[in-house]
Amino acid sequence: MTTNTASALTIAKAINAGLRRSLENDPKVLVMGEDVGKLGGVFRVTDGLQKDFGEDRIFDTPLAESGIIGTAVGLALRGYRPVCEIQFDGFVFPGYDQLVTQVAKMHFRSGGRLRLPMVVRIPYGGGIGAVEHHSESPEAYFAHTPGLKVVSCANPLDAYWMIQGAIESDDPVIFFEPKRRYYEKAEVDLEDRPDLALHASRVIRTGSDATVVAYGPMIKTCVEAAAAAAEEGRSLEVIDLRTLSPLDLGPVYESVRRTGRLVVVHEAQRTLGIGTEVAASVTEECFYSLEAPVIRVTGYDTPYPPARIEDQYLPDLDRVLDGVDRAMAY
Amino acid sequence: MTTNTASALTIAKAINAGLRRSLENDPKVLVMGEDVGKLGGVFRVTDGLQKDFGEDRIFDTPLAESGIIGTAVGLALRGYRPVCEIQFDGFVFPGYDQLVTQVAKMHFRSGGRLRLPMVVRIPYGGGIGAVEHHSESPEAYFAHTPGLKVVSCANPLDAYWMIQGAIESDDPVIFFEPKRRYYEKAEVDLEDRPDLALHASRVIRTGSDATVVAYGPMIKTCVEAAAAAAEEGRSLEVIDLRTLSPLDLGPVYESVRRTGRLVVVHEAQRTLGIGTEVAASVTEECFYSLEAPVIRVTGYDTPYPPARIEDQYLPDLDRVLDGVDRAMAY
Amino acid sequence: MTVDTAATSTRGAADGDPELVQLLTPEGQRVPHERYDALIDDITADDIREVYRDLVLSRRIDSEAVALQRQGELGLWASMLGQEAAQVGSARALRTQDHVFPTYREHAVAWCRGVDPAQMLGLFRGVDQGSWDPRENNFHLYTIVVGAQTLHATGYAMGIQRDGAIGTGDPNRDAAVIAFFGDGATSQGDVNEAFIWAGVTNAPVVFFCQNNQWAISEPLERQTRVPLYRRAHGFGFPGLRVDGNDVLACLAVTREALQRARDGEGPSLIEAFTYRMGAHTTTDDPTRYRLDTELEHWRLKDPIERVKAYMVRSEMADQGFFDGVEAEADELADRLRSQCRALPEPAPESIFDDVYVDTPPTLLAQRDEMVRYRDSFADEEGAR
Amino acid sequence: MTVDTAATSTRGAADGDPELVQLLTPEGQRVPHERYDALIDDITADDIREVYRDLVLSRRIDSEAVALQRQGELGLWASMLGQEAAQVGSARALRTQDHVFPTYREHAVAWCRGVDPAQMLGLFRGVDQGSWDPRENNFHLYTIVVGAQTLHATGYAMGIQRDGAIGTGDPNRDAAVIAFFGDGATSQGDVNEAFIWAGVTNAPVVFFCQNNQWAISEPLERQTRVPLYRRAHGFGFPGLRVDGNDVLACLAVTREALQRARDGEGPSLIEAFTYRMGAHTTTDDPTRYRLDTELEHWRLKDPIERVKAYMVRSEMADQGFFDGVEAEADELADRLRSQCRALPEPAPESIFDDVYVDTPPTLLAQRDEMVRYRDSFADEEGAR
Ligand SMILES: Cc1ncc(C[n+]2csc(CCOP(=O)(O)OP(=O)(O)O)c2C)c(N)n1
Ligand SMILES: Cc1ncc(C[n+]2csc(CCOP(=O)(O)OP(=O)(O)O)c2C)c(N)n1
Ligand SMILES: [Mg+2]
Ligand SMILES: [Mg+2]
Repeated sequence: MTTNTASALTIAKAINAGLRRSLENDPKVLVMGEDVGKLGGVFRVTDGLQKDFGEDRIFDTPLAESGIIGTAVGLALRGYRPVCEIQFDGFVFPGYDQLVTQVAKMHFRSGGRLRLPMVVRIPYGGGIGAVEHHSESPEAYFAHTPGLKVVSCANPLDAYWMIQGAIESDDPVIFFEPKRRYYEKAEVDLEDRPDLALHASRVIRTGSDATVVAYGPMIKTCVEAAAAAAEEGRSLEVIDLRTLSPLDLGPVYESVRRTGRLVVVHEAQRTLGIGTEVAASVTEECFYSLEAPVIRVTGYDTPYPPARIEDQYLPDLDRVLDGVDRAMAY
Repeated sequence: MTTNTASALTIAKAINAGLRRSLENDPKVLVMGEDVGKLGGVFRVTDGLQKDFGEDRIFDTPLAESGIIGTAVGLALRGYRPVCEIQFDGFVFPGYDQLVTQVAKMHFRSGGRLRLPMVVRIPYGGGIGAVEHHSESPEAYFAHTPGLKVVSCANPLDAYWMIQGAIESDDPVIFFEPKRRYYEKAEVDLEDRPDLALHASRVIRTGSDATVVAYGPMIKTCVEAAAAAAEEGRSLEVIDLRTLSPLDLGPVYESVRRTGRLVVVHEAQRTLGIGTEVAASVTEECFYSLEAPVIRVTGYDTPYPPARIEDQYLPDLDRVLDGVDRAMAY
Repeated sequence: MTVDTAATSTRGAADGDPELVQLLTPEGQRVPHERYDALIDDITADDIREVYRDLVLSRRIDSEAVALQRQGELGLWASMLGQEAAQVGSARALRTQDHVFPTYREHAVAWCRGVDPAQMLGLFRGVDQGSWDPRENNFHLYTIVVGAQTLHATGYAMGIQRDGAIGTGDPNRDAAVIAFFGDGATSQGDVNEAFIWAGVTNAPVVFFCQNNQWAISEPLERQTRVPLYRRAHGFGFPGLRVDGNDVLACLAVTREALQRARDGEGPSLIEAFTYRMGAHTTTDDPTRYRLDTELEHWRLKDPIERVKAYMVRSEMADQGFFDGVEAEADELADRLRSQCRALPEPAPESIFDDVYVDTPPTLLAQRDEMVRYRDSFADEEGAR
Repeated sequence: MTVDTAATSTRGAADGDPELVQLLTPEGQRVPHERYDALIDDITADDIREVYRDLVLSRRIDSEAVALQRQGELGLWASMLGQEAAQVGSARALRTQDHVFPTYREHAVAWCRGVDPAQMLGLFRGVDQGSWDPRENNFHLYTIVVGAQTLHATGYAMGIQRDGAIGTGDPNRDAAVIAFFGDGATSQGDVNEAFIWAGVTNAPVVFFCQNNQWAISEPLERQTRVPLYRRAHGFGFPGLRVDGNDVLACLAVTREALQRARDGEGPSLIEAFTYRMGAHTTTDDPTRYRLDTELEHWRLKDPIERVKAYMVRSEMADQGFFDGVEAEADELADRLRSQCRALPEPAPESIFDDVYVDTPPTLLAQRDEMVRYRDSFADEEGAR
């Protein structure tokens, strides 16, 4: 562990550093999207990249998401590794057809002959007081789509290494970035790559009374909830899924077999959210271990609400603890 | 029950008759899509309508699904009740943005001031030996979207009445038609409207050993499986969901409380398919009644395969019974 | 096969450019126009004063909203500074029965349509997602997904056709639709599909593109290499470029296009050549991507100053008039500030209210869950 | 504002129409063309014979496939009957390093690129979803979602730019992309976005639209009210209409367009005016929507007959040659029939093989589940 290669980075800066590293390592890596050039993206995640890597590799596209994804497919077929930025979660849908009918299926369609090593970065989630379409959590739409891989980072270290892992992947990866955590800081060692696969979940806090599973922006919330619970003498195990497709539920099964109770937390609407799959799969695998049904603490089955009431929509520390209470009540 | 108003209709003809009835009853109803005019649609579901209702009400659109949905939104805002046909399941995705960001949210966005009484008909599912994109089951993508209502008919009677109910709905409805069952026939009374809401599930066969839940094309399969099981002395209750969003799980809960076992069947891929929500919700509601985890008998988490092996992908009678066996084995 | 790229570059439109319809120069000189003079020959000095008032008051709404955002009263604001003439000119060409589909930036159009300025703030304050009734002023809700509204506009126009509300010659019946969108939006599939639909159906819709030169940080060259108005020709309908900072020219060309639509002659595209003087929105920092010199250049073309100069020059108004409008603007701003703060906060349970016309039991159950959960805190508090 | 609708109607292209590039009349008369003669002045009688052979053999593949579908050997077939000249002409303009993005109907292009005809059948037989390696012949897989491939083509062309493989003057290095699509496809957002991208980036891509007058049952008028080739001008690149049943004209205009692309001069649109002589696919019944007279009219413009007439007229070939090609076609058909029946059936477990490059444990578990389930039947059978 070399502390001289560590620096305190926000998630946004960590992704920037990860992109930079990938761009340096592989001349085939490209960054494309709306406003990713001079502006550095509306969240500045691509800040400075165009200056350093030129307009051929970091380029502003016309304002059309289907075009972004569709031309990235062509670039990938030509041997490039495009990293597309979708400006906000709610704006991925014009590109959805290309993602579902082309990106997800090209490898399969070709009998394995073609590969699409491309990444689609999507800042997602709420809690930033934004207007409509800027606070959504569309990850389940992608996790339901065979052929796509879907991940979400929750801290600067993962942000830095996972973006590199996604770019290295020969499968297309949808990379969800927890936008309301963009500016949270932590020490990141820029050299010492953790020995953890891109598609692996991780226990980030051990506990014995109940298991809490989350990802992305809800990790911080759940960790704080676990700390609060600890003060009240309740021991929660917290697992960061990290990968939403394929799911890596091994650590969750293992945990639930010990705790017997599971709460799964996300911002997205409940029906058919990621938590639903976690609930169904865990119940299949750990049927005899479960003392309670899997409790889903999620957004409601409504469109994302106006900013002034988003706090009522989004799970927070109290709602997580309430979920735990409900699980313990069985 | 007036038998003189009954006639033997296929599902395709029943939808045609239902559309015709709606067109007669309400001059605001329109039918639009690719090839719905002279050709009557590739499945002939709109056969003869243009001849009888004219080119203003039944019209062929340019070949673009976003345009179909987007202009239907405008027509609905002007007071029309457009019924859009999407030619095949796999071709709804270019229109997905309009459906998710506009159709689903317009009522909410407007604080209830605007309504979008529109229907999007989608022939779906496999088993017809077709090429790529013509055999998919994308219903979960819509059921995960608050603001849309989603239904699927499974027999001519429902086809006839449900399409009329969907058109009468002031909420937008995605209407899934089980294309491989289009040509299955049954008696339909064209006048005697059944006393069953559009968004209600229905027990279609009572039983006591286990509950089987399905919808659309899998209903026939499950009914046959139940008959086969009965011969071996096993009593299966079969429930046709009919409505996929909102789900109407009351009858399922009631059933599972009696049988203690549930198998949910669909063609769509397993992860985050409708069965996943059924499994999670039923486990929440009926935790103490369940003798076994909910078993999902579904397509696999792969793109829809080439036609020659689709039978291996699609649940059939034997796989349903195997699912029941697995549930009983707990 | 000859290359038909821009004779005029995308940026080239200068005053006096034959491709650019202009009736009022930046200096406030009314210049004659063979075709378009006739379209505004009914405009009186009173009308000009009204237009001036619209320009000034809508600008004040806009600048006040920017200030309210700075003060934390709004989460965001998309300023229309610099685009007042394009908006007021086109809006003043509308008849009551015409229908408008805006983006998120058409505050001056909203103003001209009679939308209460306070209602424009709701979305940006985060208390709602659009608070006016689109049927009241025939002004649709703001649409944020770039380009989506152009298809709605086209469909609405197809409805007007089916209602027989075009080509009757009755000025109170024949109706048209106007769809607003930006230069960036022209790259979206939806906008091009709207062009296709409109062309094929001959729908009574006017596509009004405010080319403000920027889509956030992207200059026009990232969206097209030829002037945008030419796009229309390939779809089979007329397109033209107008000086978007010239309110009279915008009025004239939009009147013509709307009347064509109402007469059953089909769609048109208007490219209003203008400039976004402010940031994209209040969260944007344009110094990262554009030069002050460009701003300076456009400041000289200010859409309000030229009307004022024209009015003074032709003695349509005296200082008293201008002071009066200024005072009215101050009052409006005052009122807006207090109205903004008084906008009702949404009730948490309202999340569930308008998801569906018929709220299903599943959603009612979630509402109950929320209420019960919140009540549990009240209980705790009560217990203390 | 003047209405710029079709001077030529969408259907109007007749022989001799100045808008239509034609080098060979339906009667097989070679007509001079100021611009395009030069583009095929290297074409020898040998080349013409090769082209004729391509036309006949690819038509035979097509008709044989229709027959195979009738016999139940294929689930579906999309016949290209009538479009051979557009496809062979454009394909023969390609260089090895150029890349092709087809729809589902470019069988003659596939043939010219060296794709084994049996491989064209896999998709339609339902044994795979595309069985050739696109990198081998620089011929991408068939794309079924209408229009999607035009963006892939444009992106690929952007890759060529980045590789520095344009404008070097090296005929073995400079490369271009050709994207095929139909008249109906021009309505899709994706196709228009491809035009935008290509225009803005000046990508080396040729958009080759086979306007076969129909999109299933919809005549061209449902997609546009002006000739399609004009669409290009609004996006800032050249577009032209060529007689799509004239293989020489198609060769000439595609050569020009590809060379422009390879030289770094950017995209072009070619509208090949042709006709779908058969049904949309084998499941379609065109008698429901179109008249026989139209078919008769187009039969007189057959793309093969005119080449034959030209060859006879100019003594490029004798009966022996034609008989030889016919015999070759018979052999090809024979071979295709048996190859079709011999196409390997996919293994059920292959469903799981190429979902991902790295098959995840979740999917391996599902494969195991399938295998165990199938084995349980084998056990039962074995037990009997
Ligand atoms: C589909 C979609 N993609 C991205 C965005 C984010 N976005 C909001 S405004 C904007 C630029 C719009 O530019 P333009 O159309 O020129 O309109 P302007 O803002 O200049 O008025 C972008 C990229 C969006 N709202 N919708
Ligand atoms: C996105 C999409 N929508 C619908 C279809 C169904 N479909 C297949 S071919 C076709 C017509 C295509 O017409 P055109 O582009 O003219 O090509 P052609 O078939 O005439 O060669 C349609 C509607 C599809 N394949 N993809
Ligand atoms: Mg702009
Ligand atoms: Mg066609």
